[in-house]
Amino acid sequence: MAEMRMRDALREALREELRRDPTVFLMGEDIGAYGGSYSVTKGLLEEFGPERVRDTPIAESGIIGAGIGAALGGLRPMVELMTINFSLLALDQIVNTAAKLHYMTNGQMHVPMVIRMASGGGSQLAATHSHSLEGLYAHFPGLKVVCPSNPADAKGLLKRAFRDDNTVVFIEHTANYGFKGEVPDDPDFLVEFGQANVLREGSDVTIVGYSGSVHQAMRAAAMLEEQDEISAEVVDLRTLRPLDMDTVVRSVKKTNRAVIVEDAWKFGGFGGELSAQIMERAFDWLDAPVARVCSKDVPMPYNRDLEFAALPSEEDIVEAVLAMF
Amino acid sequence: MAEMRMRDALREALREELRRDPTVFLMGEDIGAYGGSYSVTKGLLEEFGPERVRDTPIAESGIIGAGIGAALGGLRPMVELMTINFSLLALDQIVNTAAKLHYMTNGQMHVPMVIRMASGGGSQLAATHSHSLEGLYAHFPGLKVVCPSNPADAKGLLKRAFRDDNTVVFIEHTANYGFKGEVPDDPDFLVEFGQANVLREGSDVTIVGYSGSVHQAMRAAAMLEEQDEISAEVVDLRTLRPLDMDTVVRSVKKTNRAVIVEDAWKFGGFGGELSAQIMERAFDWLDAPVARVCSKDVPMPYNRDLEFAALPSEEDIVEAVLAMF
Amino acid sequence: MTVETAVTGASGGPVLPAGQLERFLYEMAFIRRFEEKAGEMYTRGKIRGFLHLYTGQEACAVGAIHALEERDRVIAHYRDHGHAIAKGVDPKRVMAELYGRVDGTSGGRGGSMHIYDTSKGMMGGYAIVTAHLPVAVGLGLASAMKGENFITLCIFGDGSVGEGEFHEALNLAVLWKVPVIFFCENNLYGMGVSFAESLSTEIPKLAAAYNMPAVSIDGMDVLEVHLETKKAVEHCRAGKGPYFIEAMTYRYRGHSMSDPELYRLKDEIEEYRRRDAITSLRLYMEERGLIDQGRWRELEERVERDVEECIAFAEASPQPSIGTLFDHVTKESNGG
Amino acid sequence: MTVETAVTGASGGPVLPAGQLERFLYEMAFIRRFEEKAGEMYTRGKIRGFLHLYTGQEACAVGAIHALEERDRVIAHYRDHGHAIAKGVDPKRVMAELYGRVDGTSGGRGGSMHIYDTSKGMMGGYAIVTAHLPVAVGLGLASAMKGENFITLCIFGDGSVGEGEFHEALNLAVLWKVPVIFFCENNLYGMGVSFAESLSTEIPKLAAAYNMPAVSIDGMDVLEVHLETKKAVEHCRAGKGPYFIEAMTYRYRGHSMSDPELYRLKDEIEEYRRRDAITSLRLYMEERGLIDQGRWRELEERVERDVEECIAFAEASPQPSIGTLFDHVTKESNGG
Ligand SMILES: Cc1ncc(C[n+]2csc(CCOP(=O)(O)OP(=O)(O)O)c2C)c(N)n1
Ligand SMILES: Cc1ncc(C[n+]2csc(CCOP(=O)(O)OP(=O)(O)O)c2C)c(N)n1
Ligand SMILES: [Mg+2]
Ligand SMILES: [Mg+2]
Repeated sequence: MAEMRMRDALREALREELRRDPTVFLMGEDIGAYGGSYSVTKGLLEEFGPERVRDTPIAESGIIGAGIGAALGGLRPMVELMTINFSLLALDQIVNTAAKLHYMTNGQMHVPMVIRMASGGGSQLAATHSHSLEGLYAHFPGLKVVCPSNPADAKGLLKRAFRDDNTVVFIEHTANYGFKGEVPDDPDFLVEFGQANVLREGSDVTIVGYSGSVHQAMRAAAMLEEQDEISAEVVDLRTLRPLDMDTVVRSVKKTNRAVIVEDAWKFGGFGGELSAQIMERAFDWLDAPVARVCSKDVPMPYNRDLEFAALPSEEDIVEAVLAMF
Repeated sequence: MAEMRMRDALREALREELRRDPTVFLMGEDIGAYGGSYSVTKGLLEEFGPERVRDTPIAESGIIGAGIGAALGGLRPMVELMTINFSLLALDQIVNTAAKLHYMTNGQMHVPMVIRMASGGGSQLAATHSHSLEGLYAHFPGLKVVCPSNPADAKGLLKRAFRDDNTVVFIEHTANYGFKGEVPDDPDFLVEFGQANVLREGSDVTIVGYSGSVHQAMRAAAMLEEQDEISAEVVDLRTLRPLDMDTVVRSVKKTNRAVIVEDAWKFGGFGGELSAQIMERAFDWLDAPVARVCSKDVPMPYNRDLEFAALPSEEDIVEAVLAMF
Repeated sequence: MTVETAVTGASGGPVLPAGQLERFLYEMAFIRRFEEKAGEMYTRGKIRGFLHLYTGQEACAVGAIHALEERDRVIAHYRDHGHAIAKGVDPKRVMAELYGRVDGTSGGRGGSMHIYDTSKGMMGGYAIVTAHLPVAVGLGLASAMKGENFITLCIFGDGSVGEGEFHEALNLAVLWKVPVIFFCENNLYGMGVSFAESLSTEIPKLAAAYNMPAVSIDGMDVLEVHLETKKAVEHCRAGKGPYFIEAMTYRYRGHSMSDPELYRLKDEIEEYRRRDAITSLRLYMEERGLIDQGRWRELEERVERDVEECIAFAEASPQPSIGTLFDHVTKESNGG
Repeated sequence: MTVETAVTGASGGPVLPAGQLERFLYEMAFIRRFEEKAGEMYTRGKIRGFLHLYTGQEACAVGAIHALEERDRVIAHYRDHGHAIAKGVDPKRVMAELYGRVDGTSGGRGGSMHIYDTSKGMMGGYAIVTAHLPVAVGLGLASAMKGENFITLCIFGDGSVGEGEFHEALNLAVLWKVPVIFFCENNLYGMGVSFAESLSTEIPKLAAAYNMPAVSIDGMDVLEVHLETKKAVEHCRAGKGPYFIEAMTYRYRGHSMSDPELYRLKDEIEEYRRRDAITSLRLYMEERGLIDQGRWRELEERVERDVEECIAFAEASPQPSIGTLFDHVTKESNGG
């Protein structure tokens, strides 16, 4: 165990996987000489050389397509798309080629590729650079979608992603990169997909989140406890596909109330799925409609106050919980 | 009033708008010489010439970008992307440029553009060519998302789209093109956005759909009436953004039960949004959890039986309704 | 109908052994008949979805793919039956796939646009225009990084060239010096849009601008296709990076079975039929005494029999069971 | 430091009226100082998000944009302050936008990467690399179809060239013969990746392959930039279609304020600083007696004052009210 930031935990995972498996290689925009736009790949070029840590042109579709081809050719590529905003340019390759080849070939082919990208708002990067589109990827069968909230999960899930035979979309919230935590240094430490994590036990309400919103959920839970004597259980989904609804439903059946928190826009977001499934599976246990705390329905503004107003906050969560009692 | 197929109603709308407004022009893949891959634009090249009915290279991102620029330059382009499957290649331009410029410029710019595309499965076109992604577009503020179910709506909504100052994503289900109906020939006939249509009144359950699924809903409603003496109300959403939830909620408060039908995959689909909103706004009126009837969670197979099994059917709707009683 | 003997070296001696010429002749004739039959079965409702026939372009698949070794890979667009057959995929299984049956190359999941047989190095069948070009680059990268030195022959249409991924793929291929042959079957149209209306320049000129060898060849001449592709194969095998070939060809039928064909003139079709690849090769062989009428009739009969066998096989193959619907959505580590 | 007078025609007489030269000199110096000040304010937390400074590249914006008429349009990538200022956008409003304030060009909604002022023909400010190239083509199409004959100057970086939309835009522009000048500011790097590592060829060679005129010029020489862009303007105005310019230049600072700059050598920066566009023009003017030390000092003081005024303006401008959050999501026909 060592305490480290999430960006360092991710780097450790990449380093260990590069060492373990000679077919693993990394490519992406500015992962080499620049050290990664969020410093995740810093130092790896020096250690593994330009063949295995490959700087690419700015050509999202091209490099994802090339990753698919490399995977079909027997390699295990990790392609970094810098941020989820730019991944829209590669969406066709991800959802139409990578996600579908296994099915369309009747199992002849598979595409073991990890696609890493940073996500989320809160850094005043304005409308084109502040997307939270985890749910968009989760919609497509054939993919796995991972969104870690802390350093240990980040490492364990990323290492697990390299051992998956399918394309894994690995989404990292920029606000989490600097987040510190204990991380196991066992090189065989993995976190399995589809296992939600109960971060905090509680009895009055279940707060469900993933990625960045988990931390807001925890702060909201603390506030609820202190100010309102409400005991909140917090569930971190960790992966959206596969999704561990059993853990969520079990919790809601205990607390009888649920709030979903995510950075995405509420309208048409993944929170709707969670809300609908909770209703479908725990209808008779619900004392109040499932609430959703999400971004406001606007493109993200640059100005700090406006951005803050557009994003969900712990106060919003507290408010949503209080409205249920 | 004249009876015509949806493809002809769409063509009439295009023709009338081209005649009415000299700034309107059409561009897209095979809309000219080929006559449109679903024959919607057939004959328009001959009538309006190659400047206003412009065949383009296969370059989805490029032609949507060019449409945005043309709109900024004072024209009113309609860009046809052939099918929603190919629109993924233009997604960045649609959601990052077209949808956001009005906000990012603080209202200085706006992008009056209509993007037409065919959608849906059921024609044995297999996994890459059978998407239903209406909900994906509906997630992005700044856009309008329209999905007509019948010829009259198709004409009135498309004409309305040309008079909107924003980018309208106009999605046509391939199964609807041949659908016949009465269509007003008044050139000022418009159907406003954000007005759901109660296609059939009922008292026991509300079936909510849009685009192709509306017809399944109507058939299911007839079956329920005949076989089970259940009276179903059917609501056609017509537009997903803006969304007329008031009509849906009013209906559910009357029937106390709701089933959502859509061609998209259930997981992470727009049906989750509808389900969640119904719960949020009609919790105390619901006698059963809102049900969703959607596609199975698989890439679309080519084989007819498998495809049929993957898509939602009227039998699935009936079953979902019966399970509520 | 007068037929120009468009075949390379028409005036000199044969450039390939007689046996190989006959093999080309048979295979082109087989693909022609296979496609015609598929068209017929489409009309009869046995085949559904989109069906893009390859008739007219047979010299491309046959000439180019036989320049490869078995370990090499082919990756193509949706007009892919001919490529699969030339790469050695069992045509019975191709037909069964068009029928959507369990014995199809994808057990009926893929259909016409998605013919895969990895055991034969046939990597598909891609229905999103140009999407497979970057994939080919990745295959080339794997070949290079693993030192396997297999070549990827990447086949696409002239309409592909307008897409951004064309550019991204060519640039990456040269930057990474991968063993990929970009083989553009320029049949003059992308659906109803003529190639001149969709590209501001000539394809080999553009390809050459990326700093790779780029040639334009007669795609109706199976020998020219074969010999030119062999040069490309040598180039790639020697580790010199990618190579670009534009083969000028023509499709006899509409874009797909639903094409109303409003956009082209009967004259043009006639012109190309006069240069038909199969007839040309047959005449070329006749002139050299390598085939006679009797042998040709034998070949034709064999073709007919073999295609009928494909139909019989497809007809006999069962529909996939609904219970398999959820198979192969993801591959789970335990082999799922 | 010895400075090479890189300015065009350094040995001959001045190629432009003295007043215009001084205007260029002032504007380049102003943009330089504006950017330095913005960098300082970023460090002090007054400006947030991504900030991409333009120092080093001033000759491009100033030389090229002053070759346009007022009705012409500029559309640029996210390194856009210099372009906005050269197009006549009030720099006080640009600074206020960096501050995120109501008096900013977008009332604080856009930030550094998104500077728009349609009243001045400044069409932005695009943060998705290469996305604005097709948009420029569309502006060109509107210009042509409406017979307005305005030109669109489309500015982007060398890193843009790897994207598929580069190809789609150039092809469309030539096919449609639109009055668009593609102006690539090749500052040798796209973030940390050198241009030679991201493109397999030379930019003008590639552009020329689409069948449009394409030149490479010295982007550190404001006069060369100006005179070459004028040629492009003439070409476009005459309805001859698009034109491509690659201007070789250099950014003095990191890619953005958060760039650790691991990838380039001090030497390279020094080399380019020796060819500094501002110093070059000043020396050129001194040699011709068009400016003296005193006048230069005056200009410098004016620059300082004017930049301070921008800061004061931005500081004084209020934060937008939270109540406006939902304004301008869509434009409703009733004017909303
Ligand atoms: C990205 C994308 N856009 C559009 C289409 C629709 N489409 C299918 S084939 C085709 C024409 C392609 O022509 P070409 O590349 O010349 O190949 P050919 O059909 O002539 O063999 C089009 C536009 C598609 N499949 N994918
Ligand atoms: C589509 C897309 N991919 C990646 C990025 C991240 N990014 C921002 S700037 C940049 C480098 C661009 O370099 P260049 O075009 O040379 O312009 P310069 O910064 O040198 O002016 C990258 C990769 C982006 N904004 N958009
Ligand atoms: Mg073609
Ligand atoms: Mg650059």
